Amino acid sequence: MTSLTSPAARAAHPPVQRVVEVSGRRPVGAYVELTLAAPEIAERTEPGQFVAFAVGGPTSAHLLRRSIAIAGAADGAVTVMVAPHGPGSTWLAGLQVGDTVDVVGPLGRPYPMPSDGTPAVLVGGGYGAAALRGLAARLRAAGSPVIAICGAASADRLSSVDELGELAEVIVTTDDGSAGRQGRVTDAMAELLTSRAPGQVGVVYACGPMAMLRAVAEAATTAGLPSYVAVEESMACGVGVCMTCVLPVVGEDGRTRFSRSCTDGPVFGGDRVRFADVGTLPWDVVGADAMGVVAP
Amino acid sequence: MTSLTSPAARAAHPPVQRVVEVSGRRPVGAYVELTLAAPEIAERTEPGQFVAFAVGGPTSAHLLRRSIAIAGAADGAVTVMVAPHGPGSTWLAGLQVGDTVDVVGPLGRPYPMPSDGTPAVLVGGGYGAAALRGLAARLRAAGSPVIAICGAASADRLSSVDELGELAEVIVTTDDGSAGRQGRVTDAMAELLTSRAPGQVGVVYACGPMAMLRAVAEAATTAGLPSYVAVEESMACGVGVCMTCVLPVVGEDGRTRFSRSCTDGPVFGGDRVRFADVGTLPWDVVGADAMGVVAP
Amino acid sequence: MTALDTAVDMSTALGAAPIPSPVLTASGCSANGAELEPFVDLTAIGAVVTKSVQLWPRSGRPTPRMAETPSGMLNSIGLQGPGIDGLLADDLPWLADRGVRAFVSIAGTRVEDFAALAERLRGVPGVLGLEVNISCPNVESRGEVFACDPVAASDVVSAVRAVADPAQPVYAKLSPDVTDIVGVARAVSAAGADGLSMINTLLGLVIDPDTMRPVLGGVTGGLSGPAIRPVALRCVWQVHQAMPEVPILGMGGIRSGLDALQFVLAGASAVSVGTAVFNDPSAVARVHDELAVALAERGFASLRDAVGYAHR
Amino acid sequence: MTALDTAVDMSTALGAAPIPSPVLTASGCSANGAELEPFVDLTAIGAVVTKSVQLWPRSGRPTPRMAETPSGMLNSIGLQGPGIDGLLADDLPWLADRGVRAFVSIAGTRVEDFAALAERLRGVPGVLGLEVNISCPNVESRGEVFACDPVAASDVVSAVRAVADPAQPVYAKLSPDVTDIVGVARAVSAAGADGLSMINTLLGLVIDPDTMRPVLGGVTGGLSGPAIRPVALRCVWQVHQAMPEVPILGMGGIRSGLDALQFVLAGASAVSVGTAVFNDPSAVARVHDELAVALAERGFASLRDAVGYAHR
Ligand SMILES: Cc1cc2nc3c(=O)[nH]c(=O)nc-3n(C[C@H](O)[C@H](O)[C@H](O)COP(=O)(O)OP(=O)(O)OC[C@H]3O[C@@H](n4cnc5c(N)ncnc54)[C@H](O)[C@@H]3O)c2cc1C
Ligand SMILES: Cc1cc2nc3c(=O)[nH]c(=O)nc-3n(C[C@H](O)[C@H](O)[C@H](O)COP(=O)(O)OP(=O)(O)OC[C@H]3O[C@@H](n4cnc5c(N)ncnc54)[C@H](O)[C@@H]3O)c2cc1C
Ligand SMILES: Cc1cc2nc3c(=O)[nH]c(=O)nc-3n(C[C@H](O)[C@H](O)[C@H](O)COP(=O)(O)O)c2cc1C
Ligand SMILES: Cc1cc2nc3c(=O)[nH]c(=O)nc-3n(C[C@H](O)[C@H](O)[C@H](O)COP(=O)(O)O)c2cc1C
Ligand code: FES
Ligand code: FES
Repeated sequence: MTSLTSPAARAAHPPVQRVVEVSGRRPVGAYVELTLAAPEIAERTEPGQFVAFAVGGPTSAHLLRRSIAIAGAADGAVTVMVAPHGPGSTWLAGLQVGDTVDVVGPLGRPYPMPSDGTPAVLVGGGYGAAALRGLAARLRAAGSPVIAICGAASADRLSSVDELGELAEVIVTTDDGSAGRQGRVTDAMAELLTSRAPGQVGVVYACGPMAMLRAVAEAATTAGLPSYVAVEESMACGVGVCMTCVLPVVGEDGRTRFSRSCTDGPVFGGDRVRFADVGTLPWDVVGADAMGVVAP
Repeated sequence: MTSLTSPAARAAHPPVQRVVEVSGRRPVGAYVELTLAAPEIAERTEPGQFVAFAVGGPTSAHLLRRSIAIAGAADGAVTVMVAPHGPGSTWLAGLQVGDTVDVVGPLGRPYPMPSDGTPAVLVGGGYGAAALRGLAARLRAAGSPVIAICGAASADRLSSVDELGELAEVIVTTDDGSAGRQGRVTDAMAELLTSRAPGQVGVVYACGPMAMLRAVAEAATTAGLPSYVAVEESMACGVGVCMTCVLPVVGEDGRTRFSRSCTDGPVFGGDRVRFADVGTLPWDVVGADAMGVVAP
Repeated sequence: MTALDTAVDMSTALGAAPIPSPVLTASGCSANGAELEPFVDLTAIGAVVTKSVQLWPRSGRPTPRMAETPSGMLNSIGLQGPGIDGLLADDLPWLADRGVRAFVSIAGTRVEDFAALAERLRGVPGVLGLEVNISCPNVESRGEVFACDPVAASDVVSAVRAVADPAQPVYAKLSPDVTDIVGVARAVSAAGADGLSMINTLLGLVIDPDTMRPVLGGVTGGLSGPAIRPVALRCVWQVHQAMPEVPILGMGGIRSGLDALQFVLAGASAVSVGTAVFNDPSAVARVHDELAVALAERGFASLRDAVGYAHR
Repeated sequence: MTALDTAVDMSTALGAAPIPSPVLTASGCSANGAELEPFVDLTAIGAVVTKSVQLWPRSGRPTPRMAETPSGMLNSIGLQGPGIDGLLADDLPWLADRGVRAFVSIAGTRVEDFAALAERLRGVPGVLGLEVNISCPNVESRGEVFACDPVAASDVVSAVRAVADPAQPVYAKLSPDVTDIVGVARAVSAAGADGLSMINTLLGLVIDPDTMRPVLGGVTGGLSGPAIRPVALRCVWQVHQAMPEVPILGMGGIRSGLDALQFVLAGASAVSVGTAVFNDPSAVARVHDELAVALAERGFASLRDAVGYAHR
């Protein structure tokens, strides 16, 4: 199999760890958008990267860091879009202006840029759309026409539609039809790919739930388009030391390795992530033999 | 040894457990005075009782309850004076108006009342003075003349001097002389007991650190006066189920038992607590023989 | 505890003794029950597991008796209690008068002690059964804890089962501080235990940074609370896996209905809530309610259907 | 890490190998060091304890590999790593180039594996010594973990000590999941261990309330973090009490300088910071600084004076 993508390159700057103040807080539908006064993180951030928060304050029973994609990084501030889910993200979403939080970032590999002017489709699911804001801006600055597809289960779980609207043509889908067209982002994407002439889309980027990433990546690959997806795999540290966040990813040598989502990703070539094998140990992963897994 | 005191009786009402809102917060020197909207606790409270807080909120690693004396209970609100010490009390002291906290109370046995009109001396060390406010009011209402001695290491660690001043003659002492007279509460008390004619003091009440309680109780007993002290022993539950908070206390039958500070106290007859033996297992404690301790 | 309007049948049993709720107190964590009356309807819970009683009154150890630890605590109470005479005279009648089921925990330092206690508890009204706390030092074996030696543990259990009231199930309470908990479980089951209570505390230590000595006078103490929950669940899982027919009373860090659910799915047919009661005196009733809701949400018609379900 | 202006001499040793700081990473909790470079001056810490390496590259287990637990976590990574060739080709030179001390953790499923690894590590630049991770299943003994059997554990240690570079101290890493940790400690010391690392994780289990199956594919996993600190301290205390002359590298839930101090007072002459690094990537350096301050505040002129001080 020849690959449509090259592995994303490391970010230009190493991360820093800082205790920062929450300088803004805004409920957005089902989410909370937090702005953090974190100049050293903001100035290092490239689109696609994320930060990792310590949660619960000094009395916390929750040790592990929570990873959140960076939605915006400008003017010394970093913006994130938090969906309250379990205890950690609920605590984050409850932070108030003036509270402080320990954050590490920017982390992970940014989205690779296409050659200038390449038309791009960005697909964001739920709060994942927020993580595409920086990328959309950078693509536009490089002369790329950008179409963004924002999808969610319902209207209150959409994010960044307005912000992306300033940079791109935006298509909105919701599962329940409460906003935009009823259906999934992949329906909209399939339609888009068939309706446009070849060459009108040169690259696909996605951020969102794993099932969506899989569908988007498969659609792009089938259409012969390179795609880059920012995965969301369970992480304990975010900085590459715990090995909990691995996915089976095909390397440049064609061999599959358990790669860390935090330091080898979160951005991977959509055709490199073996989505169907996530959660299993395929025999052809490097080192599977030492685990007693034999070729069928 | 005949005893000058009878064991304190149980409170009239059982405790309740409620999640309550902080309705007031006021830094007072080194302390923070919190007011809680807790009508069911307030209406049940008798002087000398305490409440026990769960600390750290939903993400907390701290399981054990923190016991805090009730300083005031009126108009549906309970007031407590918190000294930030370790993680739990620091968290409590950081609560803001509108925050909620899980509290159980009122707990423990109240100060026994003397016969109406008995002149009383109240001795409060540090935040312990706050816990004497309700008692002073009740004594006054029962026609007792009240003298309150408030002591602390320094001026910022005094509490409730003004509140007690409205109900009693107040003598202030600080170790460093930064307020009132330089010295310890026991110096002031000794002076008071010698300067007044016999019968001008009929009973002594105290609340504060264990070393102070011991000194006050010994002085009172030496003077032939009954004393009641509200002890501060390390507690895990506050409600009588864990057995961590025991002290060697002489019962009405003259035998010493390991008695729970939370349910048999916190108010004990000052001549009944074997202060010198705290932290040891004297042979004559009921059941010491089963622990292998033999009479000397 | 309010009867919840979930259709789930929450009844279960300790050995052959039926109980209406699978949620019990844990020995030593709710005294002998009375103190919880303001917070919990004691007649509605599975049973009050009483503080381990010995033949004679015991003072317990000197203070400090505890240290808070991350998501847990260390204790060294030393089995303070009134002795069996006191229990029979005061605590058990108090419970029986109110219709509260008592599961009586017994402890000793010799095999004969345990047997004598079981004998004294025969036919006592309200006594549902016995929990044998074998996490005690065996004076006849240089103080080695009974529960750490399958032979000593079995000796206690068979002596107790021999004299105990036949209507009273006998549960052996296991310690996690062993290399092979399944081995101990097999031994005590073979010796006649009707069920297993697991787990007791883990042996731990905390040093006071100020005195620079161990916090507890007894140097080491027992670690309990949510911190140890994964260890407790592993023990329940392993034993249920090896002996699915042996009833298990699961405990160790249970704080919520979802925690209790994990124990049930791992193989416990009832659970005890211990240290969490110190945090929340109404925990036992709350855990029952939350467990009922959790079972209903997952489509279980009865608690019994969920026991061991994670092994499917 | 900034040199702190406390007069305390923080130098110590692993066996005969001197190190300037008593604070190390823990195997498997800092990969092979490079990822921490943005956060910590790696040359100033005691050593990087590398992720346990085996003879061949290993993929490790499928995900999910972890579950968060109260004040801790459960993991089942399955020793993912590049194998000894990769370690020798990439990681150790990277560390050596920068002057970072490496304490290399080795693992295997046969005694010969461990010996072969020790052989390969002889004289490798920057390799301070070896930590022998015997918490691995022994394929020759129905998968029983080496560390749970004093004989199997000693076999590994004596085989390693026999072929290892004499200049490299060999530490045996003990598991707490045993009835008698002192017995295992005595056995491996007699077999030639220059020191003991303690403790490895406790065996635990978490069940996912949604899938109603164990979270981890491997069913059980290793429990680590502050939750287990009292157990770790107890193990260090017991072993130091029994064998005060044997150096101990203490670990298990260390998060702050005061936590590290407890281990030192209990008998550890150096400590590893593991899971806390996931919470705070600068933890290793911070713990060093906090420990130095804590020792100074307590009037210690040197770390060495504080080792085992709680036993006085
Ligand atoms: C690269 C990346 C970017 C993300 N961006 C966002 C975002 O912009 N907004 C947002 O709301 N959420 C985002 N997430 C998901 C977010 O990290 C999880 O929802 C959160 O960690 C869950 O923590 P919890 O305490 O609420 O839940 P719990 O389930 O209690 O978490 C327990 C543990 O599992 C880990 N974990 C659980 N779910 C996830 C997950 N989906 N991803 C990573 N770790 C997980 C947590 O870090 C923690 O260690 C992102 C995740 C990744 C990996
Ligand atoms: C009856 C009573 C009344 C009290 N009244 C007040 C008051 O009015 N204002 C105030 O500031 N403090 C009061 N205290 C002391 C207060 O309970 C402790 O300062 C507090 O529990 C310490 O918790 P921490 O988390 O800050 O410290 P930590 O030392 O971390 O506490 C750890 C554990 O030990 C227990 N503990 C530690 N010290 C004490 C102590 N002195 N008393 C009881 N438990 C302790 C805690 O409950 C907790 O379980 C009172 C204590 C008692 C027993
Ligand atoms: C303060 C305290 C006292 C205890 N006393 C006893 C006891 O007397 N007998 C016994 O079998 N277990 C005793 N235990 C152990 C508990 O019953 C239980 O097995 C253990 O604490 C684990 O459950 P938990 O984490 O829910 O507390 C005690 C535990 C605590 C915390
Ligand atoms: C994710 C993870 C991976 C680990 N991998 C290893 C390992 O490869 N070899 C080893 O000896 N110990 C390993 N351990 C155990 C740690 O080195 C340490 O002994 C244990 O976690 C206790 O310390 P802690 O509580 O500070 O983490 C690992 C622990 C964790 C959490
Ligand atoms: S989250 Fe720790 S290695 Fe990726
Ligand atoms: S604090 Fe629990 S019995 Fe007194």
